[in-house]
Amino acid sequence: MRINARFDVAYSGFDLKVDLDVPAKGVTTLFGPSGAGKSTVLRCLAGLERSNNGYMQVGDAVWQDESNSYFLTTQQRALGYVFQEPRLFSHLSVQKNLEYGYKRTPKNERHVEWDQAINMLAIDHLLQRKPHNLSGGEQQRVAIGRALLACPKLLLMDEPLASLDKERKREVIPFIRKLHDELDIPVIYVSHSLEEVLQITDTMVLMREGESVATGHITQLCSELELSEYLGDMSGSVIDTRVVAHEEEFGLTRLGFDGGELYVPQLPIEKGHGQRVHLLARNVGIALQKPQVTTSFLNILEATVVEVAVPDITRHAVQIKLDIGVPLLANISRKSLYTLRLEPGQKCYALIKAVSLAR
Amino acid sequence: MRINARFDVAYSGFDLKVDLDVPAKGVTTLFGPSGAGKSTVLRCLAGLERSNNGYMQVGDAVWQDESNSYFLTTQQRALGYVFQEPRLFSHLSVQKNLEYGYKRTPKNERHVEWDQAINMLAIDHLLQRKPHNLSGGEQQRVAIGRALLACPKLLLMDEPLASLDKERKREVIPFIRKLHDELDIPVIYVSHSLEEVLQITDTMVLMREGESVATGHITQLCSELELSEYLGDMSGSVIDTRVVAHEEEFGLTRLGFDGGELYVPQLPIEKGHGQRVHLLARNVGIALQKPQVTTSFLNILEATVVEVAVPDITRHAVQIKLDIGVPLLANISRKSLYTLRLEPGQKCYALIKAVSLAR
Amino acid sequence: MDLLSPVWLTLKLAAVTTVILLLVSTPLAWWLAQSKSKWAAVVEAIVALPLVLPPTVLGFYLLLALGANGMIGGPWSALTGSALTFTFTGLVIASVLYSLPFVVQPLQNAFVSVGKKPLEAAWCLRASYFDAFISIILPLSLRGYITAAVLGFTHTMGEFGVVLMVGGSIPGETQVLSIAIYEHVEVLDYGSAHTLSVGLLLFTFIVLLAVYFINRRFPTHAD
Amino acid sequence: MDLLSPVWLTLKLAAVTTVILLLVSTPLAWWLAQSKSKWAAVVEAIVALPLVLPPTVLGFYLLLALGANGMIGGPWSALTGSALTFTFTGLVIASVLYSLPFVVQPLQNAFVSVGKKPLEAAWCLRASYFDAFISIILPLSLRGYITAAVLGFTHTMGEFGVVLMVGGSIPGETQVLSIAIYEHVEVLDYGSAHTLSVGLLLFTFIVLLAVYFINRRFPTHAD
Amino acid sequence: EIRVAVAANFLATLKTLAPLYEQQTGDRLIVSGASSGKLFAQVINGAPYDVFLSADGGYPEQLIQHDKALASSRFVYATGVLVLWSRINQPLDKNSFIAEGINHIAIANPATSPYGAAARQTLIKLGLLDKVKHKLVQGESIGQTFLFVASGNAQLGFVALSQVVNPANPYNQTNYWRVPADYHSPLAQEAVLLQHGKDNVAAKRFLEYLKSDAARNVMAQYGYL
Ligand SMILES: Nc1ncnc2c1ncn2[C@@H]1O[C@H](COP(=O)(O)OP(=O)(O)OP(=O)(O)O)[C@@H](O)[C@H]1O
Ligand SMILES: Nc1ncnc2c1ncn2[C@@H]1O[C@H](COP(=O)(O)OP(=O)(O)OP(=O)(O)O)[C@@H](O)[C@H]1O
Ligand SMILES: [Mg+2]
Ligand SMILES: [Mg+2]
Repeated sequence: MRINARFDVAYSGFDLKVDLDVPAKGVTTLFGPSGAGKSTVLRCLAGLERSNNGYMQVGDAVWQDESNSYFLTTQQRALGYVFQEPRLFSHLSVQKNLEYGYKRTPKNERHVEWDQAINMLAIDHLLQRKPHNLSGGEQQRVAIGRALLACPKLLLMDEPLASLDKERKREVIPFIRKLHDELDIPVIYVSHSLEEVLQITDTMVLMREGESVATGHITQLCSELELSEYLGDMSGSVIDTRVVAHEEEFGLTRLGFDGGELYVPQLPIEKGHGQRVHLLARNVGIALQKPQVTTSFLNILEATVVEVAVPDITRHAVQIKLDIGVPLLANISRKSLYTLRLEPGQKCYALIKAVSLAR
Repeated sequence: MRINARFDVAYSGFDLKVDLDVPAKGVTTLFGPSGAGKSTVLRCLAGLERSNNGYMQVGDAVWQDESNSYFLTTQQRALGYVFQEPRLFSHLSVQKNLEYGYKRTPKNERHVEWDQAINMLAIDHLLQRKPHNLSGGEQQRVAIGRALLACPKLLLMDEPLASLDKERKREVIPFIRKLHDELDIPVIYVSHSLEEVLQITDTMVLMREGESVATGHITQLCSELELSEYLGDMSGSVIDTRVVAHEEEFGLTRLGFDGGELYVPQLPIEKGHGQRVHLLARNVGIALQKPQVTTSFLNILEATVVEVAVPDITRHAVQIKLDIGVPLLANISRKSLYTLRLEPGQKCYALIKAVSLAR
Repeated sequence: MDLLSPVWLTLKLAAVTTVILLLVSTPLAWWLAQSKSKWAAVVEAIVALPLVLPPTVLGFYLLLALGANGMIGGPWSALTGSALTFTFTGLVIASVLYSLPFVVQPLQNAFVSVGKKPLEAAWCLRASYFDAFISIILPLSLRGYITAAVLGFTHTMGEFGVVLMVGGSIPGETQVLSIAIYEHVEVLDYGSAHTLSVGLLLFTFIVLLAVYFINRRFPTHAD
Repeated sequence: MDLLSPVWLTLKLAAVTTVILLLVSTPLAWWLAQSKSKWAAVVEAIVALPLVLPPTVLGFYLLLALGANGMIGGPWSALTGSALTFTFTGLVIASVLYSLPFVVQPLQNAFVSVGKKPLEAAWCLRASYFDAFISIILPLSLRGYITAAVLGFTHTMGEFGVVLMVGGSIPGETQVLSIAIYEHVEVLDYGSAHTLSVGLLLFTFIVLLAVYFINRRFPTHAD
Repeated sequence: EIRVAVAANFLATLKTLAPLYEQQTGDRLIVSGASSGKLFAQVINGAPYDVFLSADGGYPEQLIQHDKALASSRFVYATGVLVLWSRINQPLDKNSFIAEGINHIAIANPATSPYGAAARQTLIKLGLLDKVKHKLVQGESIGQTFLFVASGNAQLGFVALSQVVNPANPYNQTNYWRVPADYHSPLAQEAVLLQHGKDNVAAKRFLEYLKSDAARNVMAQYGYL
């Protein structure tokens, strides 16, 4: 099951031309800088913006096919939309806002539990309030709740967590993942925050100036050399691993993945469980021999050079794509490149200084 | 020069009772969960909310003293306010929005440069647009620019960076700091994001349920044991350090601070420059003897136990406050506490697994 | 009592007219608020036009239009067999036409200032177009509706020239209060004129006061 | 030409009245929109009251009030030595009172729907209260002003009962178009009446069309 | 300069008279037409009229009592004639009211207009009032009553002869039934010099002119006695 969509919107000064092909399950994130067209894509998906030659298909169901003048209205799409601004109904209490979509959902489709949503979002004490008496974050939480309680078949979320504090995020993110895992609701998600994206996303769509420049599973996409410029210094590899063992005496945990093992500071996770890690390219170094002195590099892995990206002169660092069973990006200086004379196919060692945990 | 303020606002269901005493220079952050009353404090400081028995003084100048029915109106306060939502003037172009405050500023007070602000915020291509044609992040940037260009004497910013992408943040944050460093404009800042706060803040005010529960310099405040519950697993110590040397061969940088030195992965910072680091309590371990085996712990520092916080039964970790010249927080398990039998005054070693850079 | 018959008639006329005005104006104002068509400005201008004619003159033209050979009256009497002029129905039609701008314009402004955003949110919560309009746009336009109803109602109450012309002042049928007061003034029976006027003013004042008082207890939605 | 003299007079009356209405109504509507006082509802109701009286009757009361011994006319003539009744000034005052609700209410609604937020933002950008009102509230209330001006202007143009009563029908002084048309009808000079009516309608239509056409080119601010 | 307040029913006649008079004397007439009741209220409240040409005798009487008019100047300047008129060409007489196809009969408001009162008296006299009561529609003035008939909404109407024979009347000018004078009290229209005009020589001159043969001729053309 996939979602296919083509949209073509022209504002004065901005053209959106996207062609999406993403799985109709899990969380897909539209990632890109401000003004890239992320919100516009969501509006198109929701049927709020009608585009020339637009086409959209979810699984086998065609939702929009302008060439046949076929267009499902927003209501017929049964979706949930968390807008970038809260958009609560100002004349209704919080309770009534939350009920708005819930009441309009046939009983047998009400698969999101009222109490659970309210508790997760910590909005039970606000139910009798009017929206203009809420703080910014409170409004945003109600907006999330309202969209969830409409029990959508497709959930669109435009930076829903931007104004939420850490603790709330920690509650909401797993809930969003659960929507996918338990209820099979695909989520299209917009975010600027790579940290957030790493925690929540399966598929990532990189957007730039109205175009989707790349689409793929996040673990794969983050290791694409050509994309590193879009990710800036967050560029690096994302690897899904599993806890192999804890080495209590050293305070370390050993994570296994297709290409080997990684040591990380001890994790409060049980053996056998999954853990996604983010290896920032700038935290990965390269050596031709295995270092002999004891260094701070906890992880030294055999690697093969796959590709060397010769940067233009303005950029300081050179990016190297390695293969350690999975793809791995490394940033080295121009000087090091010159010293090491790396070439595709060459054997070397990847020195990983730090591992940041993503999910 | 300090800012003193006392406000007392009662909404139905929420009471604000704050007593602020913060330096009238640098960046002061109001930090706290959603609904804590941060925005309300900003409104009071701006004179938009009038409170019983309110009092406010900036340096020697009294701005508000309700006991004498004295109250400077918002206009008389010459401030800049970035609201939580953009609040652009919808009938004016972006250019006119930006000019609004700028034009109303006497020429000799126009200390913020037009071009510089526009470039930093990357909004030069938007000048002729109307606000409703902008994306969420673009609107927020214009709002920041508008407040800056009013060349305020006090800048209030309510989560200004929430909808900005990483790259923009990296441009804006130093600019905000510069306001303080070069122009001596105090900034009162609201944020949920500890990462952001660590990069930008000097003084931090922790807010909870309408009260300011603690105020202090961020390096000191983060090491207060009693406050760790407010910081959650971001609890830890913040230390301002200086680059002592680079150890190129190991890819390490040595940072010096009052109590010793710290190794961190090599930094692109010149010797002698400052660097703030954040030592998360959960990344700090304790040993009674200096570990003999070579471990991943790059940093092993002599320490004295200052205080042991016996947690209530629901919490998993025990927090220990150490003294390594500066205060240092460490999280250990109940089991370890039992094994180590730590007591105030005891000598031990702090094992620091990872150092996150803040600023 | 004979003094009260015009009162009831007037209230009935004003009430029926207001209800019809609101019903007719809602879709019209909505269309005017939404439409991007060039014709919308034309319709807007046409709606406001009847206002500029002196009521008697407008009444005269309506008399022609509503008469058995008129543009409206002709088809009507062909259909129903009865005329429109000098009937209550005719009065209602005339009053509706005459007070239309006072009702359409406040509604249109209210709809415009509510904007599309809440509507889009409602659509994304499974509300049909109609449902969303009823549950979101109507309550958010409450102030506009109150203004529209007040202006429409009071203007119909006080209307005189048109009503007299189209209605023919038939006691119990088309002789409304304003005509009755007018008569008292004309024949120098100022006492009765005062009594009726003061009564009318007091009654209206109390009704309006209640309306505005309640209206003010609803928070405004913009903040 | 004699046929045109009432035309100019009417345009002058409508223009002057509309300008005064807008000037008077702006602070009044602003106060009504902002005030939390209980009296606001009372004032709101009072403003709408004149509407319910038949124009002639209202005119009759205004005649009393504006007359040399009246509540308004008394002090006025003591001050200026001249009467208000049967003068252009008197007409303006009467028209202003009569059309007040048509202007106050749209403005009040506009102010309410603009809300406090843009105002607060302006205050934080060094704008004085007055400056902020002029530079932010006024343009954001543009639609309200247009509605107010259109309703006020057209209603004054078409007004007849009040104007006749307070102004008499003195050619060149207080004989406005509506009275002139009325007189043409009375003397069975239907040709002139039609000519004037159609001219009036055409002129107004063109003006309104232009106004609404331009108004539609401004984007609405709610979206 | 003479300011004349004139009852609406006499307005058309006065407009014909005015140029004749002005030519003859060089005075200028400023004519304000409205219903007598309105004009009365205006005069009471200080309207600057010199001469009042009322539609009846009651208002001048009251003005004199209020000391707003000069009793000595009061006189009947014209006597109106009530007619039953129809737009359609059909013979009219006192039985026309109950003919087929008569749905509405227009009369002026008997309370405010002397012509209305006269029409009502006529119907009483004929014993028809109860029979036709439900067909009666009332105009504010005689002018409006005329319009009801002229527009075809009322098939019959009691109007003034002056209207029917007015050269400007675009409809049938010959088809009417003249109500015998003894069916109703006379429609004597009285003129009076107002306080405002008591020193205005021209005003007195104008009142005198109204009594002249020249004036009476014009009035006769307009159907006044
Ligand atoms: N109605 C409109 N008219 C003209 N341009 C528009 C309109 N709406 C959006 N744009 C432009 O289209 C571009 C994409 O807007 P969009 O809201 O999709 O961006 P975004 O990726 O969501 O950005 P952000 O992260 O800042 O919200 C922006 O440059 C914006 O200025
Ligand atoms: N006008 C009001 N009436 C009643 N309660 C209000 C009003 N405004 C705010 N509150 C309540 O006051 C509390 C503090 O609001 P405030 O906006 O200051 O929070 P905040 O700390 O800024 O939160 P956030 O991070 O979500 O923006 C909230 O619980 C909110 O519900
Ligand atoms: Mg967006
Ligand atoms: Mg807030």
